[in-house]
Amino acid sequence: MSDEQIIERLKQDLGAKALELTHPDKRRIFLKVVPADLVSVATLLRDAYDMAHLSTVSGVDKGATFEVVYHFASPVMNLNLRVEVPREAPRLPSICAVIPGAILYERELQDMFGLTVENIPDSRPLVLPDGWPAGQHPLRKDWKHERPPEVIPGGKS
Amino acid sequence: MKFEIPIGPQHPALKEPISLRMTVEGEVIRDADIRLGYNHRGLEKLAEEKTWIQNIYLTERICGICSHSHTSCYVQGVEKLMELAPPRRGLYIRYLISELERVHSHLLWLGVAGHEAGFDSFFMYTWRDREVVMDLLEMISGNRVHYAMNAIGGVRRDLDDAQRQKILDGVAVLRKRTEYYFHIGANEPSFVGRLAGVGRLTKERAVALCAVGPTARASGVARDVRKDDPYAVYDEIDFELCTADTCDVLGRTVVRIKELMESYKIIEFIVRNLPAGEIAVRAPRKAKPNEAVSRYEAPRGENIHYIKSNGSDKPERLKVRAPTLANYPATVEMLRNGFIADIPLIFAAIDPCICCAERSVELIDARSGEERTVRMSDLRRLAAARRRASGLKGKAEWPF
Amino acid sequence: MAVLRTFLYLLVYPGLLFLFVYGTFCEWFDRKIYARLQNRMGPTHTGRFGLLQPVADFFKLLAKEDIVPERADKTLFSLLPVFGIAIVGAAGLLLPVWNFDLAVPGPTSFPGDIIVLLYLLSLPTLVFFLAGWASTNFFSIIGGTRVLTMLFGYEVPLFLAVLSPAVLAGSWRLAEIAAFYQARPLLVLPNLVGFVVALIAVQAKLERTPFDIPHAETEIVGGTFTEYSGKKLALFRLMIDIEMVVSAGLLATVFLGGFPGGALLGFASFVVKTLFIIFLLSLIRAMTSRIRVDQVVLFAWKYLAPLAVAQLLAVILIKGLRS
Amino acid sequence: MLKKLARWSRLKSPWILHLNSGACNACDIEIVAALTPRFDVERFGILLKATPRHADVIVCSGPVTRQIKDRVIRIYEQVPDPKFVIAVGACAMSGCVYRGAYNIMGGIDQVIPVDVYVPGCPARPDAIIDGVVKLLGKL
Repeated sequence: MSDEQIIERLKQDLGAKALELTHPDKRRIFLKVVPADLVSVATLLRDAYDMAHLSTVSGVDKGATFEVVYHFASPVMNLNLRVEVPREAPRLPSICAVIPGAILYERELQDMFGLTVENIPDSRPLVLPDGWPAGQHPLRKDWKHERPPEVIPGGKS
Repeated sequence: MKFEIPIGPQHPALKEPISLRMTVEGEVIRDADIRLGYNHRGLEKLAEEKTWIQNIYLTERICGICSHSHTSCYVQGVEKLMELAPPRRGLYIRYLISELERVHSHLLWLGVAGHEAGFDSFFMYTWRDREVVMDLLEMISGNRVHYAMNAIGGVRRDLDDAQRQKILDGVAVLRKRTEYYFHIGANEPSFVGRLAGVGRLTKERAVALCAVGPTARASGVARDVRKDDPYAVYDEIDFELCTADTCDVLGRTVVRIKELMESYKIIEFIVRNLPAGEIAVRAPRKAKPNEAVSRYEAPRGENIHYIKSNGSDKPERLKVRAPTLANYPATVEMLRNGFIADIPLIFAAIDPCICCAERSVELIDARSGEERTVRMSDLRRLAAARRRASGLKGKAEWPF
Repeated sequence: MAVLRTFLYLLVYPGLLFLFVYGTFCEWFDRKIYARLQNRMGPTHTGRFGLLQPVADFFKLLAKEDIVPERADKTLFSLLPVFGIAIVGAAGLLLPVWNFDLAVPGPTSFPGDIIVLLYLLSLPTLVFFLAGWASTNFFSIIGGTRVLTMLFGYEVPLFLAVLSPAVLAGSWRLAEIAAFYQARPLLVLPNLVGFVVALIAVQAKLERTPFDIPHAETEIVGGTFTEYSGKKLALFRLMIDIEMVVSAGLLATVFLGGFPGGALLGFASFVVKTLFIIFLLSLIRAMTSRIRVDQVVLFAWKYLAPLAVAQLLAVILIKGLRS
Repeated sequence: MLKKLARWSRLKSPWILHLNSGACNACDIEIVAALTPRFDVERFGILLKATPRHADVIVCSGPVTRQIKDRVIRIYEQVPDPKFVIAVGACAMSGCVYRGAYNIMGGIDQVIPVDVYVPGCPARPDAIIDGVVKLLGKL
């Protein structure tokens, strides 16, 4: 199944849903979708294109919107599904039903960006320490942090 | 009657801070709950404040054992961003170092598995032979662990003929020793008895939970980035994909020893036909706005970097996902219904590199119950229950 | 005068001082063999060949702060090490190497002393369990229960294996058993199977590597001794050393024909034979990996017990043929 | 005389406890490598112990992350009294590459008093052994 054949099949299967389909490099496809049909496209990819392996989920803070990229991988192709979420209503459907292994990446999104993922099986804090203030999300561009005061032992500050 | 035993942040079996809370009935584990975050260093936020060159040294220190794999994966992505074509000799040397690192990582893992199983002589032997690889790496790059060989656009040090001959001799010695370990690993009764049947992970669950690396390959899932998505040099080298279908720790041991033999073949191939020419090409300071996904087969599994640039000399976003993180859902799956004595073994089986996974963390559907985050700072003081569980008899009520 | 002699007898020669010195020497010997088998050097820089290493460990622990967990049962917690040392010290007295000639036996050689010795050797297991239980730490509780589960495994084969040569010799007195095998060295051969079974069972009793589950370092941290530190830990380590000496002495007496010759020669053969047995124990320790608790009980009842019973049958047959 | 004996015994058998507070485990591997046949610290009587109760010297590696800060203090309290701390590797000394990250407190000395610093990223096994010997010399 060469790259071009996969792209043709994708165009037929998705039709209007595929807002943007780019093929920048060998074995790399970027596909943009509306958040609503994220779950349906994920099931389609898993069943029809043998992309059961979700490598990871990357969140990017683009100022006005959050862009979430799902990196799917199959033995022949690496497809990156891109979803835009507005900053005011950062809501995202969870795909744990389709791919159970995705739970940890979605929880990291919640911690790092403050995106709320609906019906996620387990939404406890993940990477941040226990005493982390609630509203802070480190990977947002507008989040600044002050360095903890260093005390040099032995009095020489 | 169930109670939780905490295997806390500081534990001889775990070289790194991770906290496991096992819901235990007698000696059988009913449920696992992994809480990390002890090792999270906020690396991705730091990466956005450093330039491309500084980030090489940052990604190198994500993990001590697979340091070269993180830098190679990062540098590959940046070269794709900047549309650079590193010379062939530079690529060959880069992937020679990565294969040597795979050998050093697998030998280390064999020793740790032996230590977890209580077979200290095996630990001492494998680590004594690991010194041979460490000497080779030190000869080439000057440092035993963080080699700092990678630069954007190639490699920083060249190989002369004397070094190539030493590598070939070293590999010959190692091949003989590895056959000896294969003989021990396969049929030393107490060692095999300890490993067989421990930490079962069926093939469907391995695929569903997106397990990677030897953990998946030991359950029959043929997934290796060097074969699926061959980067740079690997499409020219012929090597087989080693899998086993016993789905347990013994299978992972066998897969890793077979991979050692494959790595020796690859190293000899690279050293024998090393092309002449330059080893690096100059890289510009800034990268035009672009994005790249680079994948790499680290000793523990698939390593993926997603890099996004915005035209300045600092990356806009660097997303690192290390292989251990992908194996955590599989670990909880394996821990269920195991024995307490098997916890370190199962945990060592995925060869956890918690500092890799620690840029982010994992928790799988542990039984929620009342969310009392057990403050395990004093794990040795926590006497969960006075009375010991009534053993395996009695109806074990399933937590879900 | 007799009081002074028995006092000296108890405290100095076969008593605590000698056992302390010889126990630490055996621990050094064991650690050195174990290290050499893994081709590393083992302790070398304390004393002549690292001979004083166990002594240094002992005194360092004595000089350390001694912590008792506040929820632990204070009296039991601190009494156990002393109790352990007393048991093992008493067991040490029963070995037949001190009373050289049968004619005038010393106070510690009486018919039936092999049974007392075996009983005293199985008491430390109870001490370990109580140590684990008293220190209320989760890992030591698990360690304690594992000590008991293992006890059911290796105890019966050990008794059978050790008693079968006594049956052949027809007496329950260690000195007589030793004399019997010294007179007829050929009869040692049929007991070899029993010797192997007893070796493995003693390895399990001393909780050494294939069976060191109760204080498995990687699984349950410190096992029964997680909470102990300072003086109590020093006494416990000493107790384990002395237990190793006494078990090796017992095996040497019963299986290798005791310690012939007068005071000096008898003592020399005692040292040689116990070191040979400790060498075998270190060999087992270096070659195998730790097995699970349930596997220990399985292994004991599937292999050790039948072998020990077969050994007993063989001995009874030979006894019948000879008489 | 007793003081001299106690001092000699402390010099000759320092038992170490390995504590990793967020390190990239390069230093941890080098610490464990120091036990293996080529470097073999058991020659000096050094044993790697499992519980803080049995240890004298805490060998820590890694910058202290915010989550593990109170664990480190708790474990430092558990070690019985004549105790020492060795910070192995640049991360344990100052946080190395991760200095300034939002989750990092800097070196180990921000949390517990440190006796000996062993530089290097990762510190070589022979450097670690040299650190322990210097610590004992200071005793």
